[in-house]
Amino acid sequence: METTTTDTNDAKIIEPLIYDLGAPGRYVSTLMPQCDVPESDLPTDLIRGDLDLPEVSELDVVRHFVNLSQLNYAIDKGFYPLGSCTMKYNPKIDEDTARLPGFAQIHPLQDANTVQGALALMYTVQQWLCEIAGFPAISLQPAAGAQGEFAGILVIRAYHQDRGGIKRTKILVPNSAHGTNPATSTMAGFTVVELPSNADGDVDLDALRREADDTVAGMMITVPSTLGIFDKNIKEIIEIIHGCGGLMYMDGANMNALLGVVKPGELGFDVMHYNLHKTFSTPHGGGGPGSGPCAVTAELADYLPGPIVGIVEPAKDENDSPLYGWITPSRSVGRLKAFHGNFGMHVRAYTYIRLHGYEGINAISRHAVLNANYLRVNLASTYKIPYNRMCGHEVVIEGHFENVPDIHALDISKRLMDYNIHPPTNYFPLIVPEALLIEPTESESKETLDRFIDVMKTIATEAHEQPDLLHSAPHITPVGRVDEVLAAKQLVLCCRPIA
Amino acid sequence: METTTTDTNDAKIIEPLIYDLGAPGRYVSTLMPQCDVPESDLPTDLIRGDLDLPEVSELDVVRHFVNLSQLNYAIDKGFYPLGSCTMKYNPKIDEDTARLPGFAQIHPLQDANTVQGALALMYTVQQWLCEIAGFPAISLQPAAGAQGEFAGILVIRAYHQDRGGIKRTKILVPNSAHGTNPATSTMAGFTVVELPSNADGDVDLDALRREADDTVAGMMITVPSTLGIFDKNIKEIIEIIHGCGGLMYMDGANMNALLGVVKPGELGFDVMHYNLHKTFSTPHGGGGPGSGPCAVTAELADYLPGPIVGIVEPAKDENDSPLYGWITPSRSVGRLKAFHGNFGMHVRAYTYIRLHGYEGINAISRHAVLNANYLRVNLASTYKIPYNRMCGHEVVIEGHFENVPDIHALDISKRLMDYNIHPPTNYFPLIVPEALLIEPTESESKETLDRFIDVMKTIATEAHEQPDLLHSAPHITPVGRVDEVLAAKQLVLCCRPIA
Amino acid sequence: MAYIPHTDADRTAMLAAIGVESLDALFDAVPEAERFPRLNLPSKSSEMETLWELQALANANASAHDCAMFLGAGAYNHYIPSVVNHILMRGEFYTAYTPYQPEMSQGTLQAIFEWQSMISVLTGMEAANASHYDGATSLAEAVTVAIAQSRGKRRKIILSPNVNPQYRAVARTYHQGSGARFVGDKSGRATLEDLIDMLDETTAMLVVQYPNFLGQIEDFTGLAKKVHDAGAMLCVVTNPMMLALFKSPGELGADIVVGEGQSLGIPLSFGGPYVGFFATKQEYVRKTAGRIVGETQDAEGRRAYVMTLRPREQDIRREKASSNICTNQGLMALAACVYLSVVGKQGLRRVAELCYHKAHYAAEKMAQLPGYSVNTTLPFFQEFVVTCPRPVKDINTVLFEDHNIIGGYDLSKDYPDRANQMLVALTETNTKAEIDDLVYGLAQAARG
Amino acid sequence: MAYIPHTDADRTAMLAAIGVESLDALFDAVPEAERFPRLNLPSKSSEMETLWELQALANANASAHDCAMFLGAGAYNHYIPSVVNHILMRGEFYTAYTPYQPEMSQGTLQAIFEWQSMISVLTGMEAANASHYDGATSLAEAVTVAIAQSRGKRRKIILSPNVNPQYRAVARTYHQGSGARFVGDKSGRATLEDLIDMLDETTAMLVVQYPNFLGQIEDFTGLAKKVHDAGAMLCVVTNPMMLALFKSPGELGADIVVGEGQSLGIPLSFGGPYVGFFATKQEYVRKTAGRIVGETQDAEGRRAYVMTLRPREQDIRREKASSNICTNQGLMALAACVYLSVVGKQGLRRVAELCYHKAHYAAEKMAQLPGYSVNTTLPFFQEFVVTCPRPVKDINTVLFEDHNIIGGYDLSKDYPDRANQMLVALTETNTKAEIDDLVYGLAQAARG
Ligand SMILES: Cc1ncc(COP(=O)(O)O)c(C=O)c1O
Ligand SMILES: Cc1ncc(COP(=O)(O)O)c(C=O)c1O
Repeated sequence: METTTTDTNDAKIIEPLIYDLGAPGRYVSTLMPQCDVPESDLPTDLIRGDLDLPEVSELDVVRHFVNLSQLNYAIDKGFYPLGSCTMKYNPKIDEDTARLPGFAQIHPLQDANTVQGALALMYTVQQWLCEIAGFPAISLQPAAGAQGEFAGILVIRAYHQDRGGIKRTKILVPNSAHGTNPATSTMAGFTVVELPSNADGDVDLDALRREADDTVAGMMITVPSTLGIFDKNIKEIIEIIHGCGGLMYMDGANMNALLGVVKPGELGFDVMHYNLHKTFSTPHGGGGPGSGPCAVTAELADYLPGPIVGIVEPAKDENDSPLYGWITPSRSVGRLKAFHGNFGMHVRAYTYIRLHGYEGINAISRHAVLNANYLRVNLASTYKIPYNRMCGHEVVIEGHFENVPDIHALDISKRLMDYNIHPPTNYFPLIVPEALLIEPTESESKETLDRFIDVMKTIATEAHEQPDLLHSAPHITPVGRVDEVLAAKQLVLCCRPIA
Repeated sequence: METTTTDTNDAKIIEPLIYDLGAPGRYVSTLMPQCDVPESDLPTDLIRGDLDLPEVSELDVVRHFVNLSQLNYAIDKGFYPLGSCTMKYNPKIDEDTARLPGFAQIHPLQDANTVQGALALMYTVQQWLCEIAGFPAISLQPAAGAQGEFAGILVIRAYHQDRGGIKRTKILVPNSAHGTNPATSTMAGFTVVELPSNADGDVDLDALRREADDTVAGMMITVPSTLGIFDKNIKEIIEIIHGCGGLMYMDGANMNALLGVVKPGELGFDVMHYNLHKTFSTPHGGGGPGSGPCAVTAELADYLPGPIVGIVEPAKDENDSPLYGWITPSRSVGRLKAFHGNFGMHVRAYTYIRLHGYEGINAISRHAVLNANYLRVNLASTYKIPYNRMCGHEVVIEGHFENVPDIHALDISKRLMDYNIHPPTNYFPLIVPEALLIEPTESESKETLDRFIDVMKTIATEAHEQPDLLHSAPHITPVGRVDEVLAAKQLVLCCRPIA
Repeated sequence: MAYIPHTDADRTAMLAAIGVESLDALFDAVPEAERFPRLNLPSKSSEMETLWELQALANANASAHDCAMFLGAGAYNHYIPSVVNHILMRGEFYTAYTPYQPEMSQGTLQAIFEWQSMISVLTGMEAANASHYDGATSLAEAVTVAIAQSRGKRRKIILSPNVNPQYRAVARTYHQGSGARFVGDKSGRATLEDLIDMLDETTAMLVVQYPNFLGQIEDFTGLAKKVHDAGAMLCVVTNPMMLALFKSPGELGADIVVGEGQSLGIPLSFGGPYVGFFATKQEYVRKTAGRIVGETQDAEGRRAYVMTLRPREQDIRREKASSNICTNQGLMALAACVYLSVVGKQGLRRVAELCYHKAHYAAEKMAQLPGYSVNTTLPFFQEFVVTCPRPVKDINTVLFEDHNIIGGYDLSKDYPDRANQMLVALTETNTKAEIDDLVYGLAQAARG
Repeated sequence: MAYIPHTDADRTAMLAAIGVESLDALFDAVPEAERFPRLNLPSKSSEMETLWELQALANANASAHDCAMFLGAGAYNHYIPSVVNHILMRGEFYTAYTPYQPEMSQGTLQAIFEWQSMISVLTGMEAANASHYDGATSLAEAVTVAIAQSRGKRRKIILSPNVNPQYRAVARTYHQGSGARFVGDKSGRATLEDLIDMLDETTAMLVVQYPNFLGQIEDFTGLAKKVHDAGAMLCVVTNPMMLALFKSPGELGADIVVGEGQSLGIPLSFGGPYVGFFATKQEYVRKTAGRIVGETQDAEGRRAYVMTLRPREQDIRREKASSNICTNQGLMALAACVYLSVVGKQGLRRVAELCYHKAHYAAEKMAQLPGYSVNTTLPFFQEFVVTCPRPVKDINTVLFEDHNIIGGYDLSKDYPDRANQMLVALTETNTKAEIDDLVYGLAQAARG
């Protein structure tokens, strides 16, 4: 139901700010327990004056956030083919298991013997993720993909430092890479060398060979690439980097194309991160929380961020359980966040993998790739597909038309909203003009894909026949196109005066 | 977000039927556990052929029902002043307590000693509801208000039968009464005699006296009445009925005006039902479940429907708890439903009363009545208020204007939707022309009421200046005015062919 | 206070607008002597402390969460897929009311329409209503329809003794003032033939249960014809879970099919809220009680849903209405609708098969126990009767105290001549290990 | 299979459209030798059985659900109002992603804007960002800003030893390649005066914690001026719950305020997901990392929200970005926003007061225990240090095993010279009875 009213006073405001609701002096008394101990004096000179927080009823709060929620689009509402983000179905049972009191109400600093269930769960998740990627060691600590990358690059750095590799200052990154790859490398103190892609979208091997010298610490590459394709020369690339003494980092954000298809560790990668909030369906939460476990070869295991979960006392026999505990790898790059990672996401990943089993895990990528290729072959007649070959779990198309030069990918994206479909990723990868990166995921049905194809074709027709429909889109969303320039110019980041 | 698309194919369908989603052969494998026992042969001649149920994915289901939900208006979305229904805030904590595994996963036929917690809760709810209404006995069995009425009227019937009152065949019901009152009386085998109201909206005492003879089994009356007013002569009415040997039934659907204000039992009523889904905020659920406990005087206690919860072994001392068990009143009218009532609603009512305590319970009706009178005085200049005197928790106005005869209450109601407000109850009570029965409840704030007043005034202006705006309303809802006549004519009640 | 949002300033301004001095002054019309009584209730409690108190009460119960559950007899411990509750928790559904205003209620209306359709499919009937309070009151409403159908000329209702005893009791409660006469179930031992023999020109309806209260699938072949030949209606009380696997009552010729929908995604919850379903032939629809949703269009030709045949209902027909039902069990119908959607065609059949297999495994094991015997003369679905060497009450005490098992239903409570007979129920939630534990526990309990 | 909706017919049609024979044929580009490895994982499990398995794992933990909890040290067991979780369970929030498309994300965007506003208010700073992973990484990001603010000329970071040891560790991890130099916390005993003495022209920032890791409220009067006089920035790590009651870091002159938002309605959840907040003066905003939401308008002049200052971020700035953060902790920021809304101005202050009173009651009782001493030289909020007669580990074992209490944090883990020192945390969830039990348990444990 549309929430806009025809009330002229409210017309410019879709939903008031929570601060503009309520009334001075209002409070929810049920949230104020009595004090059952004698009250102590407060140190008056240290006490603050005003506390400018909302003064609302519980009903005000519920209505406000329910109404806000309805301004959102979400996987639970419809198709969300946001490339590189793996917007698959988030099983509801995951939300239940993560909220079990025995998980939600345990403190991260409890003695290990009081949290054996949680440790067993994390240990198992470590094992499963190692198995799936073909690595012997992993740390669940990183809070998101970018932090997983950072962990991995720090591991590479520490490895070289231990071997006196102070002059290994370069990380090679293909120009199709996600922005986190170069940013991570810089954060870790490396110099980024961007590698061009060839006409097929694969890494330009000549360029790679030119850069592959003893200043190379490693290379970060995404498989399948952010163009959605499997680099045909992946083994050669790995060999070249290993040949010059560098280590190979795989950005595992696209693991949804590889489950049961290939184990990166077996391909020769040294380090890799997962995005549990993508591949293993822990929900994206409107922008997190995520989880970015970092897996490495045996040689690198001692550098992992810690602590990680290990067995401190093996099981005595079949009916016994081992004793789990915290282990900090001997040459750890250090801790990346307080405590042990986003445990709630580990519970969800455990649930998800357990539900699927090897049968289901083996089916995921096969169907994700099936869906992407189905879109590819069906869109190829209408849209330019820069790398029109068998793709992975996503496909990149160009969102423009030769004969209507003022239609851009952004216009197509905004017009998709009018059909109640979330736009693909826009303008990424950077090397494709007017890129629209489309990732359907395995949880979408053929009917949904068929409708998307129809809509994309309709929009192409509209682009030619009624281009203004696209320029003025979206029309049915709670707000129309928003002014990003104004936002940056006025820079209103807070709705309250700060004394 | 509006879900209508500009997709012409879909334009006539807001959301497909679940049967029109999915594909033949689709199923959710996670919902099919393995069989861990040897399988037995099925008796093939008894086995059915086709089972025409949806074949959808879990994602199909989630999107379907999330999208359906967004077609609804609800208390959680905005103001819902549906008279006689007490659409107050439903505390979220109630939903949590009712779902505690120790409540949600107990079987109604378990031995009493295995469910002492549940019995203690029901016993306490019985006690509290008795205390609030001033009655010594109650049965929690009735599933809704109407069933509570039926229980009460059966009790009255049984009472008279035990006293040889076979000629007491009449139940008196004021013409302002809710439809359930006369329907209940008929169901129990009584003849309904409708009593007129006087110019003040109170029961016409002369008419009452005329009917009050030894054929009267009892009288059903709502306090405050469905006109939202306290009958000034309530004690006299009770006396008249008692005087002719009849019993007084109070329809307690409007108890939200009486909590801590007056105990019906102390006024002289003999029987009363509660609507827990109104007064005690167990949610209305899109049309139930409800709960309609029936309370009676000591004289009538033995007739209550059962079983009810009693103490079968008192506590030995302060630190001991009593042993609770089921007790069927000795001359019970019988059981009204399987098991013991809508226990989930009892848990919510317990939670609600516990949170409020006597302080909060005392405040509820005072503020509900404050809100209704605030609306009354502010609407009186714009709308005709047939009984413009101090009202209870609701106020009835007339939804028409002398000088624009073709504007009806229904038009005003539909136009309210355009302002994102749920209409009041329409055309009830029947004795008020173009009735709009407005019940704000205590959980609405002054800001919300002020906006409602403004909107109602704006609509009155619109009715005069742009009456078509009202006739064509609503404009912003998922569907426009629906054709009720067509529905009854074509009578499509099922979307599948039944063999 | 709690959920009352008024500030002091709000109250002052509002009282001034009304023209009274205090909140209490709003109640001058209430008799003074009884006005403002003292309420002997506990003092208010914070949400945190209230939750603790409720948790303590919940923990004082033994539940299917921590015991093996073999109790059925009208309520069954099935697994509820997570998605059901997630949908039910949407405020747009549970904080709405009866869809009186269709433009603002299409979500509720369409869901009810879908539920009606699924119930029609399961029962094999042309139409179903939005819901009744539970299976028992659905039966009571069926009796009303049957009498009305004969224009009140037929008032005899033949009840099989194998219909759920509580349902029979409720039908009697409902009809103590209606002139209905219930026969057939007095001795508790009438056979189907006995019941058929009772058919006469005063009979409005004959009621059987499928599977019957003892879990058995009686042979109803030819029954409908005999009932119809006598000018009466056939009502079948049924368990919708069984209908995933077994022939529908529609195929058996039923005129009205009623039952309890709790098996379909609704928690045990100590007996409620559940949902009664009511399905019938299209020709009887106008005689039935309760909300019914029909398909229609809006002003612009868009498909829409609306409550239809409203003039049957109490709010319009008042003392001439055949039933007083108003609020029903809407949210529980939604739960069942979501359950049936997500479990779906194949899943529901699978769940039913599991119930069948587990019950047959359990029956076989118990039949081998010394001192116990199992009655398998008739086919059964998920429940069966086992005759024990001692009173069921005593057996159940041993099962609970020593084995953490909630045993079956003690049939002697309803059928005095069924001493020592336990009605055991199995669902897909009972693991083989649990069943083996039960068998072991029964063996132990036999000794006394 | 599980959540893959493809029927056989779908698969066949789709493969045909693509022009391949089988699913496996889609992967010809993958090196053959490594293609299609065996996965040594368990077989699939139904939702029901999976839930049981997870319940068993959860039940194998001792939690605040069934024990009295006195552990804090950076994560606190506060009561979470029911409404917080109900809002979080809305699929529209948790199954959306980063609001790249503002027209379809106004819900998320406005909620983040509101959260930013509340954090600004609590900290007394002009601007806050959408979130960081946790309090520790927020500090690490603050270090980056401080160095950038000096254009890399200042790289010395003075860390108070009383800053959470894990936060200090994380800052070091983050900056092992950035050239930052951390000083001040080596001995573990540096006073505020010692830290001030370390200020020099290479100092980018001085970091203190408020309340400090030991629960104390150090006197920061005049500190900001000294730091600023040295040309450095002052960063205050803080606990937002304390800020409901005590002066804001903004009032104390802080340039950057960071901390952990877990206290604000986020479950303990074994350490995550939590939410780091980052607040600063408007002048530094363009130097900060992470998403920031700003107010703007749509084409028709309607108020709208959008992620702003995007060119700072990694997806646009790539190797020149100051941070690689992409996904943050959005949903947890929403949780905190709902929490702060519903608890509100008066409620948050009340919760903070309760923490204060309970902590002071507990401290007073423990101070009276023979063998125990409590350090109350400085004011404290909800945590304090108690010196025990025996190692904390041993005391905690007794508390857990004999009294069902999860005791305080063993400070010797981080501060070798703090043997036998326990950091005890109190919240509004600790009843007087629990505190009295703890005191009794400590008395028992003293004996050894
Ligand atoms: C290819 C790629 N790498 C890395 C990331 C970073 O992951 P996160 O957002 O979890 O930090 C993303 C996600 O946006 C990605 O798509
Ligand atoms: C005055 C009155 N009496 C009785 C009822 C019937 O209650 P229920 O709908 O719970 O059966 C209602 C509710 O609609 C009512 O408003």
